[in-house]
Parts: sequence; C-alpha cells; structure tokens
Amino acid sequence: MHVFKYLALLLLICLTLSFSTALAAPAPSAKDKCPVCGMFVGKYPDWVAGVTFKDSTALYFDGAKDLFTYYHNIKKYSPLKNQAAISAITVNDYYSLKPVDARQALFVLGSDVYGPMGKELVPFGKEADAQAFLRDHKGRKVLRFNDVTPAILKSME
Amino acid sequence: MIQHPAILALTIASLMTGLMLIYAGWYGTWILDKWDLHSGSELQLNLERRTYLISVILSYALLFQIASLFLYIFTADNLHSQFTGAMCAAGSLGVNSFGYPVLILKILNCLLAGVWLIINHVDTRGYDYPLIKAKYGLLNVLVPLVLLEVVFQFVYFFNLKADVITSCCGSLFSTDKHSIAGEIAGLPSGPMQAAFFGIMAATVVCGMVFFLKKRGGYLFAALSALTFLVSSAALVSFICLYFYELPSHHCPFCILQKEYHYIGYALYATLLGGTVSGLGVGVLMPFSTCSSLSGVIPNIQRRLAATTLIMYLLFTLIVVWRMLSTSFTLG
Amino acid sequence: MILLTNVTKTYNTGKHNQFTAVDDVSLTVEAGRLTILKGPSGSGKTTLMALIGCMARPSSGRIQLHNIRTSFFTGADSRAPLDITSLPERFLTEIRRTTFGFIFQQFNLVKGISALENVMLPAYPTGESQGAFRRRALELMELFAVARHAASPVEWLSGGELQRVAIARALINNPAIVIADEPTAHLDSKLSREFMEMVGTLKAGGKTVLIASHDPLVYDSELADTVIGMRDGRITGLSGLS
Amino acid sequence: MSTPLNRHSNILDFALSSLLRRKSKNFSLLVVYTLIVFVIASLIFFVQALKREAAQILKEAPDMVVQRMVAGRHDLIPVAYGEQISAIRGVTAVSPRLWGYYYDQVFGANYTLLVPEKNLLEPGSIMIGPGVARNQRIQAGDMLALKTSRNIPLLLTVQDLYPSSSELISSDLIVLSAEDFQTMFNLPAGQVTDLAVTVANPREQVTVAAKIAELFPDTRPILKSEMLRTYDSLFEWRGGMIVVVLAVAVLSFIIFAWDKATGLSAEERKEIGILKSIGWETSDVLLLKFWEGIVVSLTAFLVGVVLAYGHVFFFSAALFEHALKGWSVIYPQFKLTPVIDVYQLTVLFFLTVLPYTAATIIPAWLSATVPPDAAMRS
Repeated sequence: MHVFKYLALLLLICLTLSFSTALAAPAPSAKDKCPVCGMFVGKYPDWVAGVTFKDSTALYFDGAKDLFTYYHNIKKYSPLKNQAAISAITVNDYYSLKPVDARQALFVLGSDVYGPMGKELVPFGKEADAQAFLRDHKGRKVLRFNDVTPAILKSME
Repeated sequence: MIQHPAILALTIASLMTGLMLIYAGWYGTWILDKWDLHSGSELQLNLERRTYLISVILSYALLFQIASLFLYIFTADNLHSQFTGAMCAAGSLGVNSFGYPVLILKILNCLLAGVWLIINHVDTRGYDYPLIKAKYGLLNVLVPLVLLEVVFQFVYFFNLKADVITSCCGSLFSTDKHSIAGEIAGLPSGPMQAAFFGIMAATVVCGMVFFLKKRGGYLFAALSALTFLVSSAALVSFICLYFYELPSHHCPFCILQKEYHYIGYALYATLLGGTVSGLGVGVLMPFSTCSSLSGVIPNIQRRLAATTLIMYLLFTLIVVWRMLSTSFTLG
Repeated sequence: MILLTNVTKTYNTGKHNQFTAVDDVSLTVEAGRLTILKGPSGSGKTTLMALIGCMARPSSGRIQLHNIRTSFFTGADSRAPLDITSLPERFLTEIRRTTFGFIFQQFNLVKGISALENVMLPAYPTGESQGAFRRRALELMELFAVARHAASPVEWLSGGELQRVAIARALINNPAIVIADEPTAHLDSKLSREFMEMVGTLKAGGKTVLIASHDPLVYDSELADTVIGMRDGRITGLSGLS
Repeated sequence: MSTPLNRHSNILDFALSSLLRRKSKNFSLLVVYTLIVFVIASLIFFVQALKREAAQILKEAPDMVVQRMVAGRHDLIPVAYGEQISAIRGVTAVSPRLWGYYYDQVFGANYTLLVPEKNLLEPGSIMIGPGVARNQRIQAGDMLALKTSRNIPLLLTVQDLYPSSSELISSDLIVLSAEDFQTMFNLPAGQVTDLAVTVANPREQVTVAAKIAELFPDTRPILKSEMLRTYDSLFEWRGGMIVVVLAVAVLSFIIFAWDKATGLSAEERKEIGILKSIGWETSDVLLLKFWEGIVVSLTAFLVGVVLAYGHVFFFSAALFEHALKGWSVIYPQFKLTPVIDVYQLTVLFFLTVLPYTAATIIPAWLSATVPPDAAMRS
C-alpha cells in the first residue's frame, strides 16, 4: 500500500501543478521521422534536434549524432537541399531540455549517458554546464559545433 | 530473462511443437525402416495408422509455426523499448547473437513444413502411397531444424537482458555498413527495381504458361524461389523506402509497426505463401510420372501455381500501390 | 463380381494367442445374385465378410473386385479387376463407402440422434451436399415404411423398425453390393420373413447381396443363389447355382 | 456436387450434434476451460491496465522527492535545504510540501491530509476524495470536524470532491490550506514534510540524487524512476508468483483435457466404431474431432475473454483485489479504463488454445484409428 500512498501524494501535487507546465518549444509532431535513422522523433522528445530551412520547412533528428550525420551528408538524405539553405539548427540543452542554437552549443563526447540511438553527443548551451557534465559523467571531450567531424561520428558507431 | 507473457507463450508453443515433432520423427524413421505396403501384417497396419497421426501433428505444427513466426516478430518489435538503441524488431533481435538465427530458422521451417504438407497431401491421394520415402526423408530434415529452433529460441530469450545497448536498424541496414544487411541495403535502387519487376513478371508469365499448358514446372518453382530472394532484397533495397518515405531507411522490420499500419505482415504473409506453393509445384514435378498420381498431381500443381500467382500479384499490388500513391520519389 | 484366391487372415501374429480366422479361402461372389455364408458362430463368416467388405486386409491371398469405379484408380482401365489386397485403409474406405452397404447383427445405429440422421450418416464424409442426401434418405425411409419415424431418436423404435432403418442406411450411398451379418439374429420369424422379402426387392433391383447367417429361414430361402458352408475358417461345402 | 467444403460442413454439423448429445461431459470440460481462460485473461488485462494507470499517474508526478531521515524515520525537513538543492545543475525547481496522516477514531479510518503547492484553498475549506465522502457520508457544502494535535475540534467546509476517475490515488485524501495544516499539526517554523524537486532531464535524476545525498547526508531522495521500478517490480513479483500458479493451472488443465479426451466412454468408442464401419475414414473421424476441439476452444476462449473483460473493467477485478493491491479501510472503488489489445489476445490464445489443442491430438488419433471391422466383431 505504500507505493499507492506515495503515488497519491505525488499526483495531488501534480493536479495543482499541471496548470503551469505548458512550456512551448518548436516540437516535432508524432509523424515526424528522423531522416537518418527513420525513428519517430516524437517518442524521444528530450533528444530532439532540428534543422530549419530558409523555405521554413523543418527536419527533426533523434539526437545530435544523427543531426551531424545529416549535416555532413545532406546530399544523401535531402538531394534538393544543401548547408547554405539552412536557416537555423537547434539542439536541446541536456540540463534544461530547452532548444539552443547548435552552432553556439557545446557537445560532450564519450560520456556514460546514452541516447535512443546509443552513444550520443550531449549538447549544452553553456560552457560551465558542459564541463560539469564532463566531470559528472566521465565524458572524454567537450567539442564545439565545427569540431564534430565525420571521423568523430564514425568513432561513435 | 525478461518476464513477458508473450515470451512464455512462445516458449510453451515451441516446446510443444518440439515434442510433437520428436514424436513424429521417431515414428517417421520407424516407417522409413519397416514400411511394406504389400504386407497385411499388424505391424504394417499399425504403421499406416501412425501416418495419420504424423500428418495431423505436422498440420498443427505448421499452424503453430506460422503463428509463432509472426508472434515472434511482433514480440521482438514490442520489446524494442526495453533496449537502448533499438527502435524496432531489428534492434531486439540483435541483442544477442541468437535473435536472427531463430528468425531465419523459423522462416525456413515454415517453408519446409509447408512443402511437407503439400507432399503429404499428394501422397495420400495415391493408392500405393508412392511418396512415403521422400516424405519421411524430408521429415528427418525438418525435425532437427525445428529442434534447433526450439533450443536457439530458448537461448535467445534466456539471454535477453533489459538495458543492453544494441544497434538500431538505421545502422544495421545502413548502406555504408560492410555487412550482408548493409550490402543488400546498398544495392542500387534502379537496377533493383528492374530486377524485382522483371523477376515478378517472369514468374507470373511462367506461372500462366504452366497453368494453361502444364509445362515448365521446374522453371516456375525455381523462379518462385528466386522471386522470394529478390523480393526480400528488394524490400530492403527500395520497397521499404516508399513506405517510410525516407531515402536512407532500409529496415525491413519497421514496416511491421503500427505507424505503418502493420503493412509488413501483409507483405511477408503473401511472400511466404506464394513461395511455399511455388516450391510445392517444383517438389511435385519428379513424381508426376508416378502412375497412381498421374491423375492427381497436375490438378494440385495447377492449384498451387494459381495460389503462387495470386499471392505474388497481391504482394506486387501492395508495392505498386504504395509507390504510386506516395509523393515520395527515389533519387 | 468378387474373386477371392487363397485368402488367409491371422490375428495376433507371433503371439501366444495367435489364431487364424480365415484359412486359405478361395471363392467367387457373382454379381446380381444372393450369396449366403452358412456356418456356426466362430466359423470365420464375419471375418470373411469384413475382408470382402474392405474393412480389413488379408494376411495373405488376393481379393479382386470387378466393375468398380474409384476416384483414385484413374490411370488404369476401369474395367480391369481391382486388387484391393494391399490398398491402404484410406482407399479401402472409399471403395467400402461407394460400393458396399452394410447391415449389422446389432443394427449398429447411433443412439441419441434421429433415425433420419442415422440413415444419412454414411454420406456425411462423401462431400455431397446435405440437401441431396437428405432427400435420398427420406425416399429410402419411405420405401421401407419408416418415414414417419424420421425425426424420432432410434431408442424409440421397435426391432423391426430398427432393421428397416439399418437397411435404408446401407443403401444411402447407392452401393452395388449389400453385405448383411446375421441380420435375423434379433428378429422373430415374422420379421425375419419380412427381411427376406426386402432382400428379394434388393436383388430384383440388381444389387449383389451377401449374407452370413446360421438361420435356416435365411439359408433355406428360395431366393438364395449360392450357399457356402463354413467351419473353422475353411469352406466346407458349396451348393446352388455357381 | 461433391466438394471438400461440403465434407467440412457436413462433419462440422455432426460434430455440433455430438457435442450437444454429450452435454454433461462436454459442459464440465467447457466450464473448466472457460475458467482457465477467464483467470489468465483477467490477470493479463488487470496487470496491463494497472501498469497503464500507474504510468499515467506517474507521468505527471514530481521527478524527485527529498525527505529528511532521523534515526531511520521520516522527519520534517528545513525549507532552507531547498535553496542549496536548487543550485545543483539540472534542478529546475524545488518546492516544499506539507502532508500527513490523520486517524479518525470515530470511523476507524486513516486519511491523508495534504496541502497543495499553490494555495488553492481558503483557510477553513477543504477538498476531499470520494472515499472520505463515502466514509463520512458528507458531500460538497457539508462540514467536517477534525481534531487538532491540541485536541481542539477544527471545523472545515467541504468545497469540492475529487472525481471518482482518480479514485485509485485520491480516495482517502483531504486537501486543506497551509494555515489549517499548521493549526492541525503545529509544525515548528521553517520546516515542511518534504521537498519536491523538479529535474528537467530524467537522465540526470540519479546524478542529482547522488549530489543531494552527498550535500545532506541526513536526507533520502526518492526518484520517480525508482518508484516506477518499485511499482513495476511489485506487479512483476506478484505477476511472477501468479505465473507459477498459472503454469500449474494450465498444466493440470492439459492433464484434465488429455484425460477427458482419452477417457472415451464405451458409448463413444462404439459410436466411432460404427462410423468407421459404415464408411467413415480415419481422417474423417480426425476431422470430426478437430471440429469438436475448435468449437470447444473457441467457445471457451470467447466466453472466458468476455467474462474477464467484464470482470476487470466493469467489476474492477473484484476477485483479485486483495491479492494484488493491498488492503485499506477506505478501499478505492476505482474503474480501470477498458482497452482491448490484439497482441494480448494473441498471447492469451497461445497460452490457452495451443496447449489444449496439442493435448487432444494423440487421444483424438487413438479414437480415430479403431479398426473398421471392430464394430462387426463386437
């Protein structure tokens, strides 16, 4: 019965809390699929990364790794697009889960935190957060957007 | 081991099938050894009675086998959320090295059991049971394979551990991977489409000729088998892409999911059904000269050929419908 | 015509209770005639009839049927004699179903179902549509004057009525040969005479009839064309036309 | 026209009439079979529905609750702890919570008193769960008297009732204002029952919990994921025990089915002998047995599933509640949301129909291979 008691308490807090939880971020719909791996992105909202094009179409990925895989080989996945057509790239900050500009973000490589696709580049908006995460989660390296090369992606397979 | 009712159900089903087949196989070898139709001895009468039992067991075993093949795939798909990195059955099957062998064995056993039942059906129409040796010879091949499947499936389930990191179908069926799956995924879609529609057309034409003129049975059977292989490769290489509307997702398992309206089950069922009856035509060819079966085999072969044609045409129809109805285009 | 050559049937071969029920019997049953097997109980009549009626296979010897049509014997000339000696049960059953009609000593009717259903039973596995053989069954019951009992369970019927239902059942698949095993054993003299009259009707209708009996009312009947005497599994005498 | 389809329909006809003819024997088999299907189906439906319900509840629960422990017992926690906790990376918010238990001597029931995080209620008014309302026979607008820790009665007005849809968790609840809570229990200043911590990324919860435990060694962080696991394993464990019971049940059922099928009565044996003698072939009898089996299986399966569905979703699994959910005076009379899952039905089919079918094959064959001349020689 203890479990139920806790649940009871937890829920009631929420009954009152749930009015304030609507924090809108550009979210993928249930039908959006990661163009790299085909996974339905909506199932793993925490890891979502997005690319918005100048024609205001958008693509979503289930992690920074697939985003970079795409970014380095746009020809393969969207033959009609290229890097120049991109207007914005966003990733979710690991701690806040809020979208940040990927080109300004930092990525921790080799940590013990796995994404839906296994090894992942964990994104952060702030340098200090990235460093703290690196310590907490046995990360290997903090990378900037341009440091993530196809060779690094290869090493993560 | 993950506790899941479906795993329990599959294990029970496979154990039952295994036990039933051991029993059937045991009497099968006995029949191979002692069969003498001209004798009216009690042993012979006893053996003849056993053949009924073995037919019944094999019919049920095939039903169980087909059901368990699909339940197995469905369960693997259902369990993917338990493993990091998996997004469909492909990932769950890759959790340990037994997942895929079990799947291949299940498909193979379904095909073999189907062919066995076709031979059995024909054999019981000939008053001198002319196929008895062939039939029980094949049974001796089938039984060890089913037992192997039972063991492998048990080992696979037993070693399933949650939170294992496995690879997703996206990387498994990636065109950059140097594996069989990767190679198949990497087959160029243009030539593959040509090959798929070519072989389908050839099989259909050959099937029509066989149906109308009763010629080219071996060729038709060989083409049906080839169609199975080519279609499987085509599924990975380009057909899936139309269902996913993604130019690089080659996974043959994701189409089994709810998001794709379980269309994969229809595709695989028609493909398997067509192949079994197509193979049946070929297997019966050497026996069509048998005097006691000369009136029986041609009719059954025609019916089998018609089944194959219908199944394969349905398969092609689903594929073509999807290719035409989606706005997605390749390349 | 049915031809038996040196037919032997041994039970429990190799065991201590081995016994030979039919021992080296050769005989001919003419088409369209009434043949009667006469002999005390245990003389092998029933076993011989089971062998002829494709219910069992002989241990040795040959049994041939002439003028038989089967679905499986399509390749060969259908007028050639058919050797049933080594046919598997599956095919023997088909011949039995299409060629023979059986009347048993105890009538062997299934309790709990109606007389009509009992008459229809042999036709169920033939794949004929139920409507067709239901009509035929009713006609046969009409012919043997038991139509008014069609819907009654067989437990309600008298001995004579049971006999008639059993005959109707034997005829449902329109067999060429009717086999009856001690058909009068449970009937009084009046009913036995009635039975023989019905046999006369069958014979007149062109059926071959084979009866095993030790009832003088049967084997002394003037309808009998051939009477074969049996004892201890062997033929002891032959009388009548042949 | 002679067709295989006619043969099937004729034999199916006879199978039905045979089944009806032996009502008593087949009825007992059908009852046992249906019962087995019913129990297994109820169990699968129930556990799945509870898991779904639990997941639904936990979806909106706080990510973590921090409690202070004194001498191994849950104690009040200083609000000041919250400030340091909210400085930890990954923590989005920390909110203090007030709650406790109240034993009503008159009605002999235990209530949970809770202060909502935002002050939704004026002092003097409360909201209650349906269990409390039933127990005290009060409604919205009525008054409820509680005894404070100083033994003074406190009169409170029921402002509203929680809907019975949330009964599983809100049944014994009284929600009141912070002021009334203070009057009731007279807590020391700056102390609350526990702290609810929000961690945006669920993957970070464990790390945050470790940091909290390091920062305040006298606290115990309880994770949502941990709770989910406890919850799951609770059902897994109980489910596992029931699987053993079920395995035994299925096994004994197989033996029962086997026994029923092999223990052919003399009557039935004679009947099959008659059928064989008048021209039924072994495979015809096997087909007859097959159709009998199908009719029995499908009837039992359908009836069992429908009964189980009603039992779980309309009668709240009345037969299991004590075994699976624990016990309380104000027992929640909750309703589970009805869901039909084809996958579960397939699994159920595998667990019940397949063993039965397999168990009847050999007995069916044994009865079908009576020699055709047996009826003649009897």
